[in-house]
Amino acid sequence: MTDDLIWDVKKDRVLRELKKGKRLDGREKKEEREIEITPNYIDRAEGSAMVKLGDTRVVAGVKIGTGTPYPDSPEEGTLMTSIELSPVSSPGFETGPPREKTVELSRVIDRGIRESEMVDMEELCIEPGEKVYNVFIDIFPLDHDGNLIDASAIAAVNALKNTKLPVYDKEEEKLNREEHAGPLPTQDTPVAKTFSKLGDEVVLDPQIDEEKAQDARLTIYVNKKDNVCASQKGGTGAFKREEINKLIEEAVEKAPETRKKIEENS
Amino acid sequence: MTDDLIWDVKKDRVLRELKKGKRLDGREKKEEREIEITPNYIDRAEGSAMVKLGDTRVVAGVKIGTGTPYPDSPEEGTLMTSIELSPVSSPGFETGPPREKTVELSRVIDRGIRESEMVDMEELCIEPGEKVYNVFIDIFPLDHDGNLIDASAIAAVNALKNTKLPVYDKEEEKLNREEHAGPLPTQDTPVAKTFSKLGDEVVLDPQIDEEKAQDARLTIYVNKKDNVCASQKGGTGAFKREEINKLIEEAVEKAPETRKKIEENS
Amino acid sequence: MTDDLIWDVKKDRVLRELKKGKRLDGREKKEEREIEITPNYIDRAEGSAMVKLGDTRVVAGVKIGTGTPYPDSPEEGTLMTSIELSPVSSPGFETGPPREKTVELSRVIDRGIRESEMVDMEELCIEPGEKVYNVFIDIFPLDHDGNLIDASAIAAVNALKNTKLPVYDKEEEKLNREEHAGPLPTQDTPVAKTFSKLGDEVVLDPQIDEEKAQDARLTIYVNKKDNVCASQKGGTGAFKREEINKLIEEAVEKAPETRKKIEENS
Amino acid sequence: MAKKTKKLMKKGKRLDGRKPDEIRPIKIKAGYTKRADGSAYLEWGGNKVAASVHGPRTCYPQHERSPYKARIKYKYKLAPFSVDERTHPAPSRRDKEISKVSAEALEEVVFTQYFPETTIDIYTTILQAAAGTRVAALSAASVALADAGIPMKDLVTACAAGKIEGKVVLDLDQDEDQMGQADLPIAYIPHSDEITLMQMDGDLTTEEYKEALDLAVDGCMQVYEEQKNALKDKYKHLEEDNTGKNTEEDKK
Amino acid sequence: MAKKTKKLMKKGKRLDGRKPDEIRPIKIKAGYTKRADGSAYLEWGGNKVAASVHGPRTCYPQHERSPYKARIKYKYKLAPFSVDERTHPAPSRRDKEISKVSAEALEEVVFTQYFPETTIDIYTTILQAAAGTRVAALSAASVALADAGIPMKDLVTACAAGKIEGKVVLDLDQDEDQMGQADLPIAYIPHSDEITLMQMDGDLTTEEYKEALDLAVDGCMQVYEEQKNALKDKYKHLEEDNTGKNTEEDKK
Amino acid sequence: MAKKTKKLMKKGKRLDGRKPDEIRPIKIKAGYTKRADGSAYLEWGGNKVAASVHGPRTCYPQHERSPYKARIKYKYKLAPFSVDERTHPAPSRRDKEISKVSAEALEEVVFTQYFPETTIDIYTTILQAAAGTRVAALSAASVALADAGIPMKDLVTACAAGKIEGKVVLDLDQDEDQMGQADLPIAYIPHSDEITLMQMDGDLTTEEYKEALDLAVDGCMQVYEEQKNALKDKYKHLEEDNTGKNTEEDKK
Repeated sequence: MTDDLIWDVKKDRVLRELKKGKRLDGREKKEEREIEITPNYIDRAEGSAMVKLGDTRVVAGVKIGTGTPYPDSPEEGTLMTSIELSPVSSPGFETGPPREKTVELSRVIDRGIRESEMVDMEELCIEPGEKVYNVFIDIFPLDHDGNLIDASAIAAVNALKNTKLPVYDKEEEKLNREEHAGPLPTQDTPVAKTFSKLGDEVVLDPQIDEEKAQDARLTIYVNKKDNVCASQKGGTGAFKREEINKLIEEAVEKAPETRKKIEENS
Repeated sequence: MTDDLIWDVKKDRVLRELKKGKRLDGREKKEEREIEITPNYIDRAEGSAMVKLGDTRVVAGVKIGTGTPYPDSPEEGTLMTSIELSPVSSPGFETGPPREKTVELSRVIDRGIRESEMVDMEELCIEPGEKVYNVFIDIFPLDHDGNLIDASAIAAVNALKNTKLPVYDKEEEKLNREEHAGPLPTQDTPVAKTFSKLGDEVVLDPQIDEEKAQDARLTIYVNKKDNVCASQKGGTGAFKREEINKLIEEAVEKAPETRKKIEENS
Repeated sequence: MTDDLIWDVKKDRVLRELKKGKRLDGREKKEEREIEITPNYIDRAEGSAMVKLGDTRVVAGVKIGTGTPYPDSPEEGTLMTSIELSPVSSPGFETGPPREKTVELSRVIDRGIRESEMVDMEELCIEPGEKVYNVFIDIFPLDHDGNLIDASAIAAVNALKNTKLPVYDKEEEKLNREEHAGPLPTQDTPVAKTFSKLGDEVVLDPQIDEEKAQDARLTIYVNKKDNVCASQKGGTGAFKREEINKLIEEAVEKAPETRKKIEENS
Repeated sequence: MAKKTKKLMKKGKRLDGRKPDEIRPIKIKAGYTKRADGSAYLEWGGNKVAASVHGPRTCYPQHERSPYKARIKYKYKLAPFSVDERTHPAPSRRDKEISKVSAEALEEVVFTQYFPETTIDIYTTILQAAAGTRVAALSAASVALADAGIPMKDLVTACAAGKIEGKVVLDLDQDEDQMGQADLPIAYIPHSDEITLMQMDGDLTTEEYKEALDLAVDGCMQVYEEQKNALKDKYKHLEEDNTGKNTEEDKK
Repeated sequence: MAKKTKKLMKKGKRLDGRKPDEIRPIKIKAGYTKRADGSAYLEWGGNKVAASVHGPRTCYPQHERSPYKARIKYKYKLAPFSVDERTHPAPSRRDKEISKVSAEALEEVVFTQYFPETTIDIYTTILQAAAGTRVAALSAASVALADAGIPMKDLVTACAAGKIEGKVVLDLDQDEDQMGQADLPIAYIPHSDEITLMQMDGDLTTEEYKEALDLAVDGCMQVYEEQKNALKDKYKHLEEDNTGKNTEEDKK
Repeated sequence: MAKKTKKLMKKGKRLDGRKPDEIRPIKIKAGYTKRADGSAYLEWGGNKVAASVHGPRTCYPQHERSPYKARIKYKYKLAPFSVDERTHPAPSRRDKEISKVSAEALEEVVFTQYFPETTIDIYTTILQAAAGTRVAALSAASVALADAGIPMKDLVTACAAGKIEGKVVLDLDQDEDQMGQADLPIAYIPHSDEITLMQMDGDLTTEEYKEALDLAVDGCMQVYEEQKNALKDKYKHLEEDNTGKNTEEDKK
């Protein structure tokens, strides 16, 4: 209750300032916060990254396992992306099984990775129909100051790019994590750009106060060909078609810089 | 609360009319509502039926899978019956894991199918001890106007009778749903008859208002030999022995007509 | 609420009497209640025991299954200890998935069995890397009058000592429970001693009123070499180092008598 | 019903020597568990069952409370070690169904209207299972309710009849249950001659069904005697205790 | 998007004969379920969907209640038999995501402020799935809301566009969905020309994206007509019924 | 304790060069997470731990509230990527046990009676695990509590001792933990010289146990210094900030 009241007050302030053309933290409407990437942050993971996007901080870790392939793709490995919205990063999150909100985030982040065909799934086949590599991408936010999607996407993609595949020991029928068979085969670097709509205003890379005040959200995932490989609208508000068309162009324009940053830090 | 009050009022009305020898919808006490069966309602299921029993409407779908047999019956397929009491069909139902009420319904419907030995489980063995067919019967009520048990039993039995077994491709180790190996082998057509006891009165095929007002419920499942193959008393009330004996006779008397209807529509 | 009030009153009484050097049931501070062991209480279990510790009553049953070994110990069987705090034994327990309290008890009882290396896990290997025996120890309290840990440990250890391993039929690939391959190979008899601290007083083998009133709890598990093989402090209070040192000595002193009792009744 | 085969009757008697209308040996103790408001322990054939009652006590969650009466809640459970293959700790579909029909079987006799806003919680656990566990649990639960001092019109008593080798018999044992042709467990109120639980699996003609139902009621009456004896025994102990204590007062 | 290959277009037409900007046959019935406050049944291509609305009704659990408005809750579910491999009864991650974005897609048009402290519960089930299930369910749900008499600014209507063989087309069918290069489902408010749901998978240039979005809006307008017809049909029946019943009164 | 073998000590030193009574390098930062009321980040040997505190805040569910004091809730969790085999996201039995004893280890020092009806929620996550995670998490949690301004009698500090190759040593590392003969983690209140958490696995004589306990307390005192430094560091920053801002005022 009290919490709701505080947010209403903040929301008013966010909107008042935006109307004057300002964001609370002084950024331009389409200006993003600074990105810091620390690759290989977790030694025990096969790949990992710590990403700071302003004060938002996220760790992504990649673990490799093995299992049987899905019946309809017997020659491909599998990939699963999960985010855990732990109360470590925000007082508003709760422990327990993943809710709709968490599932949506996981699936949006996953979608860009999957649809850009970033990971060459056929290279993850050990024995057709019998044994393939499983790639688990787990994202753990440490501080939620807004725009978990873009920060998580950077972390996940960077972690995949520094992932080393452990050797599968066919004799022992298990992974030998002491040795690797080379890097995880990747062939793209998808980048997510998320916009918040508040009243008639749209901002890029929303800070938490903006995110809480937003009417709607739009995420555009861009692949290395400058094409859109995934998108997702969220929130109870609506977008005009012209708005969407414009935001796609902006996302496509902004993505390459972030892609470069991810690739330089891999 | 309000809901409870409304039901109390309805219950009074149901009982008042029954005392006068009438049911709210004008039926005789042992008169059933009309049955309409639409077999093969769901193309993507291996077997299916839509059943209307008055305004109660139920869909049953049969899916075939494969798996390892149970250790104590290595040469038999498996069969599982589930009903989902979705809020689609009634404001009183809730989403979530199945509660006692849902489980009871599933198991009562299952019991008649199983105990009549309607499906020849040994014919469902693909390779003894290794691979058998799994038969999943799923029942989904679309409108709950009373007596889900009988309507569901008709739908489930009809769906089984029009089920086609997909070919198991031993090379690929999976089902080929484009081709079938023939119909599911069935050898009986069990029929459930459910009675509601309200005060001293007993009615067949209760409408929802009667069901809500009932003290106790009795279901008698009859096989093609005119024998009882399953029964279940429900509700907090009690039955006299004479009542039970009479209801068994009535169920056995009424079953053949329903059986004929099921068989004609298969 | 009412319940809490009653416990507060009882707690005062327990402490008042303890200050005078008395326990409510007349025992000395370090005096244990009488132990009664009925081995082989459950015919259908591979091993079992009913244990009474004063009015606390516990049944432990051992079931044997088979499965694949853990990848990191391909030549060892597995062992799992679970306690179910069923409302059968106390009005304060609830049904549902195990909570922290239940999990702690299970793990404490398990730890002494595991760390004493009581069961020779390598003898439970049927085929290295492929098939091993699984030992399930399930503990079911029937009456909770305090100190479930010690009573459960006695029951679990006694049940293990009278467990018979069923023959694994390699042809049929399943257990033949009609024949046994001999007793479960055991090589120790660990004993748990649990102390309650109330104010500045410490008592051994707390009765339920003492347990409810306690500030902290200390369990010391002693193996046949008179060494400590596991310990666990519980409760929100604290222990002084000198207290702990003294309680360890007392546990080591008291354990052999209980061990003898367990062994005599196996 | 299942397929194994083995001769189950010889010269009109069953493998364990029982006559067709005889129940297995039964032993009931009322007041077994100190920490319960009421309790019972029952051994019947190879079955071992513990039942505890807590309440009437405040009903949680709140939305389940009734302003008119006590709720009857009943949990039936197989202990993990009670059968050949260890059971999973979570309640099975079978457990849930039995719990529901057993709760319903008891409600008719309890004066629930005396305890609005409360719940009467009944927990039964099968420590060892040997066919007929649901009727064993229910018979124990009924004694536990009486032991808790819950006002009831009568005890509910429960027993099963079945069919083996074409013949209707009482109280199937493990082998008979596995190889038999029908099983008909019921719960019964002797006082009013009413059935409050009835399930059936197998294949029975109308006549066989009636015969089995009558036989099951006969079985219930045999169990009923044991239930009453268990309660008398407990009462006797209490009486003796009282007698001992109150000698002086009694003389007045 | 996936890998199977098969020629999907011939001479500018699709395998089922449709033109690129044509939707599959669609049939909607309002007021399908007696026990719901509002309901609809929809068949669209091979999809079969049932949608029911209960409410506005008191919102539980209490902490989800808003003093300012009704909550919109939406459940999307695949029936176990709706697809090739039987689905597990618990909601999948996909079900949960679709439920969330669908609830959000409807909120914009509902006058939720009229019903504080309540919830409007929308349940949709896919009885048979054939690509485009989420837009089918949402289109049915919108009709069910109107059928329930919930005041709304407009119907929400939904349709998907996609890309097959390098060409942007409307309303992918099962084969096109499996072998296509992109899928872009949207929900749309005709009245205000606004998008309330938009997801996208695949690979689209900026220009293709815009083209697909426009095409999807065209598809929505086709669905919108069917939604309105369904509601008119129901209203017509009611009118006829009334006419029948009220003949005498009408004459006065 | 487990079976792998490898020489763990050479010439009185351990493989990583530590002496028997030395802890691994430790680094603590207070106030790591902006969105928490209190927080800490800790690296200790190969362990990386984040701890956040929210509260005191209203306690839910309501039936857990105490009119006398704040509840202390503690969650210990291994991040899925913190160990070799990815962990399942649901809390394991081990997680639950550690959470329980850790909550109990902290309660003694917190003035919970100042905050009736509330909960103080402590969340700790092991981002990277390298033996001794529970004492690392607890040491971080204690700093996070202080950082949240929760009034406490003292910091709780935690460390483990163990036995390798027959010798009692402090703070086992990963290899020592896997090949050692005993592990004895404790939590300790320096101010009152009291133990609030103690668990033990392995095989220790009475004398070894006492020795290990004393050594673990020594380790705790080393950790305690780092905990206090972390808090001083944060305070220093604040002070500097204040000095900067308040120059004018300070001159008055």
